[in-house]
Amino acid sequence: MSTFWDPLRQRTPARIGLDRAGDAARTRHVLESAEALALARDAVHGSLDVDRLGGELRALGLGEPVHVPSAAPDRATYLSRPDLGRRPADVPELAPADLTLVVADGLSAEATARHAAGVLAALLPELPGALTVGPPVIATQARVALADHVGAAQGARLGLVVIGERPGLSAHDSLGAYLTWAPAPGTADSARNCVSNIRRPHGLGHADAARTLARLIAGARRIEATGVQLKDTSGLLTDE
Amino acid sequence: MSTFWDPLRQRTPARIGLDRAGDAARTRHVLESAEALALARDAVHGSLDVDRLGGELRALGLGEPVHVPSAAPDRATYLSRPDLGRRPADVPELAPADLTLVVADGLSAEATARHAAGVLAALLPELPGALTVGPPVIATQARVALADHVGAAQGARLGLVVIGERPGLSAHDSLGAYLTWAPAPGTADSARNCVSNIRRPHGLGHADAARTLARLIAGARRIEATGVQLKDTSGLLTDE
Amino acid sequence: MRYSHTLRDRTYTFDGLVELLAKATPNRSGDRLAGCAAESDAERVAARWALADVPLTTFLTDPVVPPEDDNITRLIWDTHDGDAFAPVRHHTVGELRDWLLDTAAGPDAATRLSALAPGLTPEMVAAVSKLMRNQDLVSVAAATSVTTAFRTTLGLPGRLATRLQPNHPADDPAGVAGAVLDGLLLGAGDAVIGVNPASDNPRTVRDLLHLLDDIRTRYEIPVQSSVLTHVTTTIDLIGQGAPVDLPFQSIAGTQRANDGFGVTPAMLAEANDAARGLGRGSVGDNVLYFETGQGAALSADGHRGTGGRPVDQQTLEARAYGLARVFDPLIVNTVVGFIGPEYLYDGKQIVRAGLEDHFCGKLLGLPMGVDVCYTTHAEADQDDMDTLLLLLTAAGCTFVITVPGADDVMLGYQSTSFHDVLTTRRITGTRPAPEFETWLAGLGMLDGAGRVRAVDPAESPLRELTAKAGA
Amino acid sequence: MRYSHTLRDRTYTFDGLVELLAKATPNRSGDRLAGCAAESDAERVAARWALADVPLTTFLTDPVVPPEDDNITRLIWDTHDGDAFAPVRHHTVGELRDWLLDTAAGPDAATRLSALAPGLTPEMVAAVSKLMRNQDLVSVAAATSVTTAFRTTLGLPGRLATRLQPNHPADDPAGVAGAVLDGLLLGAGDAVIGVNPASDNPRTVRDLLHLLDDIRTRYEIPVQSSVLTHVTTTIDLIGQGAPVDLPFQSIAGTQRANDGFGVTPAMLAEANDAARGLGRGSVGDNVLYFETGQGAALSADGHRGTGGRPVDQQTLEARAYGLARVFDPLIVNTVVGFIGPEYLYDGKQIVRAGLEDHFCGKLLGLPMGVDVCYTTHAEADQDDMDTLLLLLTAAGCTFVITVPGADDVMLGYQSTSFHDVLTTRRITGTRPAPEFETWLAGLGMLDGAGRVRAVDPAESPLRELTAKAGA
Ligand code: B12
Ligand code: B12
Repeated sequence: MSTFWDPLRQRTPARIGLDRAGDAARTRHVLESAEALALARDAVHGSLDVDRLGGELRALGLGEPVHVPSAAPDRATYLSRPDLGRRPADVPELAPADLTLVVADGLSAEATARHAAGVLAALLPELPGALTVGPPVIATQARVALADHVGAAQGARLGLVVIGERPGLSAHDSLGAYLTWAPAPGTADSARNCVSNIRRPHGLGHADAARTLARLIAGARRIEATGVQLKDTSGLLTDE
Repeated sequence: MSTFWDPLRQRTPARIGLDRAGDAARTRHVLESAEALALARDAVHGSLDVDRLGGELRALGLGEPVHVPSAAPDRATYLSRPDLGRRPADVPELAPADLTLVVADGLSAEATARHAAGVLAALLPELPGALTVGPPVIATQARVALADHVGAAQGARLGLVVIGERPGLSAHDSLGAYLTWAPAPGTADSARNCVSNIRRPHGLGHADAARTLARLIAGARRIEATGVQLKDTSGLLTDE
Repeated sequence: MRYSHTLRDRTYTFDGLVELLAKATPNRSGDRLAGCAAESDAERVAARWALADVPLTTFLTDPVVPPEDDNITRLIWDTHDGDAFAPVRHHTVGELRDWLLDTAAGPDAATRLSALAPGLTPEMVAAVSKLMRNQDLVSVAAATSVTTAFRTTLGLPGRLATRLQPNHPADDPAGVAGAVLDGLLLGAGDAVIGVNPASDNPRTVRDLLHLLDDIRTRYEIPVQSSVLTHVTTTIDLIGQGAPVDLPFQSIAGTQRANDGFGVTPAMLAEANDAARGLGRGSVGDNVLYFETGQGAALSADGHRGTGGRPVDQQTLEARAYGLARVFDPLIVNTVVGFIGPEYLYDGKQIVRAGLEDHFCGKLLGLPMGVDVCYTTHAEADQDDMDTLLLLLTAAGCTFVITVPGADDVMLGYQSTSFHDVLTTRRITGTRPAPEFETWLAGLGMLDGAGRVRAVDPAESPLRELTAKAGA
Repeated sequence: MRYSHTLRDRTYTFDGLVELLAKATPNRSGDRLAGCAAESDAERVAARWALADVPLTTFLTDPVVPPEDDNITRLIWDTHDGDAFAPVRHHTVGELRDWLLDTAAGPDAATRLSALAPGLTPEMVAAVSKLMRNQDLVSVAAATSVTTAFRTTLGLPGRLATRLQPNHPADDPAGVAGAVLDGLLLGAGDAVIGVNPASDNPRTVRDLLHLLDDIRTRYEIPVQSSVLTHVTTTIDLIGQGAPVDLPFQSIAGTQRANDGFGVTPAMLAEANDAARGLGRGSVGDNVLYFETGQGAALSADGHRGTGGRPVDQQTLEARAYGLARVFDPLIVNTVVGFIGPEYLYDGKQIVRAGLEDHFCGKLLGLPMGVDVCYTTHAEADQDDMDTLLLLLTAAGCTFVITVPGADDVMLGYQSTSFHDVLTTRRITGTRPAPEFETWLAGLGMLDGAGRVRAVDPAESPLRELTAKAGA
């Protein structure tokens, strides 16, 4: 019976075709889920190896990575006080740049460790030469909006954050990317764009994610905005 | 309609005759219960004024009261670790006595503060002159079984603990009394007797409690035991 | 026997069934106190994987508490019915869960589950419950049916009965009678009218027995009464001709814990015989009433098993049911949140334990009720009780405890109120025990839809109920 | 206006309705984060006493969020129906609770509660919910009936519908179709088959709309579909002729929070008109689908009210329903535990909030569903979801979200599974929407008792469902 589902399971990580025990799922599946939950909770509480990631980001050739901890001193505070995760403990001094790059742990340091450098490496060649890019900022205990402070400090026209999405039962290492025109503290989420579920094997690959981001960046520069507007007006976003 | 219940409410503190809203109790009653819960929780967490109680116990003329803290360092530990509340942090050095008296906070320091001295004052005159009584021991963060250690140290034939019972919604100050023959660490509860719900107005008064305890003490000395056995064999326990 | 399971890169090992069962248990303060709880979610999951693979026959050879030290283990083993066990004999614990859920969803579920009961031991049932989600516990319990009877018939599908608990801090007869009246006017008491006496003075107990029996006979109420004193006192009082319907006793899951309560299986048998001998039942002759509760064994220092290891409190609780069922009681209830936060810390733990206890008891063939309750020192409130009461009703719980305003003024804890049960019965469409329902209807206390009407007590046929008690 | 109440010797004062409402709310992490939670149980009780005495008319004159800054307050006030309000006009908040419980237990409850709905404002409903226990919230919601229809009829008594949520992290059509097949085989999808697209690329969204519409028409399934992209994208796609059944939008309880979501009432009206204009419904023409959730306003920094004070998240949530009901949506659901522990810390808070949201929505006249869910960073697990699912079913919840194995592989959270709903339907005796049930029966998917049979998918008439999607 399970062979019916095998080809479909190649196409989705979803828990389809679970065997039934009466109306419920069989013991094996219940234990698999309980196991996945225990491991996903570990992923939430894991911390980012800043030195190691720094090494990978240094190789991008954008200058020495800068570590910016958020105002949340530890993981427990981070989880209960998103407001603290949204601002840096200290706003760093950074040379001006057109594009601010923030690499943040978010809710899954594992995601950031696995995918951040790869996505950025794929993205940089797709960017127009005229765009100056600041040194990568590594933000820890961070939320998306922390990048608004960094971008404002850099006087950037665009802010890009790549950040660990919250881990689910099946994906502990999913990365999200958020793009903000004229980043400044207080920016609403409706004024950003998002590319999500960057991971392997079932999510968006690094190259695909980079291409989408490059198109969004091009569109944002054209209309000088991100957010609902960018998608609304841009035929560019329809795939080639 | 409520006048029907008024005479009965003189006879019981139970929440009888609550008005209905559909099948449920009316808002007023729901709020009364929520309020009582908030106050009862305060009573659990309240602490005993040892000095004040010491003054009252000194007046019993049994010698200088001795304060024995349990092995539970604070209230939170006390609530989660009954094993620690069952033994003293240090076993006190005490002169030998036939009857060990322990006054313990238990789950309601309020009960102990209000009723302990009164019950003991009423009890002492009822005791046979031959029975030597040790100085009152004030035990804090204490459970019933802590007195077994004190009694054993004193070489006592009988241990009597009065202790705050857990507070309910309507009674925050109910005292229990537990009597143990030949107290020693490890005594089972089946080898004790209990007189409970000592409080006013609806519970057992100090004098009644004292009389019951005096009868139990007399019975225990006769059969040289307390517990299930004492009640089983003793016609004495039937009220006069 | 060592058990082990590897999760990611780490191998967890468990030294014997006792440790394995404890580590597979949902997080619980009492098991932490006993020092047998899993140390992490990962360890707990590993234990569950390993437990799922344990053959059920292991429980027939590998004692959780050694039989040589423990009369309950001996009782469990002696009364195990090998024929009833046959349908699941070759299964593991994990497969038993699947079998139960399959059976619950299939035809003749109640019959098949009842037939299995004598073939299951408490340890098997405890083990499988540890692999079950709240939903599974409700689902299988709802499909199980256990019926007993004395003056009312309990456990019928679609019914939710209540114990009316009219406690008084000084056993004042008028006070007790007042609470009985309140409860009857709100449709409570069909499982039992049961008073905990504040005092253990036998005369007080006898007076309370007469008080309740007078009320019952005066108004011809099809109910049974119980005064929850120590069973030895009740046995004596039966000897003295007191009107005893249901002897009561608190019991626990090990011989040592029961010693701490001053009770032996022989005493229970004696009480059972004595009360049956009175022939006071009208529609049945189940006569005993037991209470149990997770944590009671540990609190009596009677919680150790094979190798001197602490046994988890849920397994010990199921063993108390193994003792109870030998006596075909009329009713059994766990006092789930009664003892305190050192055994069940908060609303979540109380809800889970309540569902486990109900499931285990019912699956073992007991007429299982629950005292849906908490103490003021636990992290719980009436919302948690509402939740548990509704869940248990969905699970087909035989009865729950009810006290005026949910506030027991003598025992110092909060249970459910008469009103709570009226509300729950309405939401779930459940009804009181049939004999009692007929009596309520006869007194004009039910409306067209069979629900308890709000009445002016001064106009009720019961209005004089408290008069004889001196109020 | 200052409110105050004295408990024992201490007087607590509350500076205005906003503070009073917040302090009267059950303990909740999001209100602590916002800085408006009560500081102790005693303060909370004092606030409840004071709130119980507030006349309902106060809510018509004393804004929680000032109308001059907020289009939702204006909408709420403009659409308030004074005639419908008449039965409770002279009541306080405390009396409203009693009125609701009286009415719920009386004759014609559903009719009387429906008639009241337009007379209640979200703030009144939020206020009364703060005085209600879990049981009260279930009891009144269960007596309330709200019916809507498109291709299925939703909200009928004794029914529990589901959203089938076949999300995929890369919007792979075969992956989505696989999950749709799994859900249909397990009897899910009668409220909506609704995909959250991982991407917001309009072409991806259009492709998904076609995928779902093809499946629906091919198998003549009486269901509606939705692709949960931003409403502006859906409006554009309707313009381009895409097969849109239900435009979707997340909404919140203040203008500022909705600005943060990039949405205005005008956009919602436009989407409503556009989708109704398509006339795609067969048994009804309710077309919008909204999601809401406690915490969304605070997370968008749109949670302040009169005097710049933080408004508690539950009151703001009820205000989102005030916005929703203006558009007669087909379905609305709170995503109760979806956002995270900073708003609802643990299972207890999620359960309570789920019951509040369901009650408030239904009482305001909405076809209310719930995403019974939690995230891995919250202190909750599947047991809590089992509990909430059963409670909501008892409360007559319109629909819940279902995903394969309760695991949303794109949104990163746990909801309920298709199996969970089968189990809950069995326990509670509830059934799917009638049109969908007929379709299931027609395909031989139901057994004699009307329950979804376990079938070999390879033998099912739906076995080719995924073929066109490329699997
Ligand atoms: C909690 C409790 C229990 C728990 C005890 C476990 C625990 N960890 O607390 C459980 C559920 C196991 C229990 C069982 C019984 N209890 Co009890 N219990 C209580 C209760 C509600 C609160 C006690 C309290 O607050 N103590 C204060 C704290 C600080 O002390 P502690 O050291 O933490 O707790 C110890 C004592 O409470 C003691 N204890 C508890 N019950 C009893 C009963 C007797 C007779 C004795 C001697 C000791 C005893 O055991 C605890 C652990 O060592 C009281 C009612 C009340 N209002 O006090 C009834 C109460 C004390 N119990 C009572 C009875 C009758 C029993 C049983 C004999 C019932 C039965 N028929 O089997 C059994 C067996 C007790 C035993 N011999 O071991 C009666 C005693 C009547 C009397 N005057 O003799 C009381 C007053 C309630 C009642 N009226 O029914 N009980
Ligand atoms: C949590 C969440 C939300 C929460 C955000 C509140 C919060 N405090 O976290 C709520 C429920 C309010 C929400 C709402 C919406 N969300 Co959302 N959300 C997510 C989710 C599940 C997790 C995000 C995460 O882990 N972030 C990482 C943490 C560390 O960052 P954070 O700083 O704590 O959280 C911020 C971001 O998550 C951001 N955010 C959340 N959603 C969205 C959506 C967009 C378009 C943008 C730009 C930002 C954004 O808001 C948070 C607070 O500032 C993702 C799915 C995923 N796998 O990532 C979808 C996701 C990001 N959301 C999505 C959408 C479409 C929306 C809505 C636009 C839906 C709608 N039609 O109205 C709304 C409106 C969002 C807005 N403009 O404000 C899409 C984005 C698709 C895309 N590629 O553009 C995602 C990928 C899910 C999906 N595929 O449907 N969302």
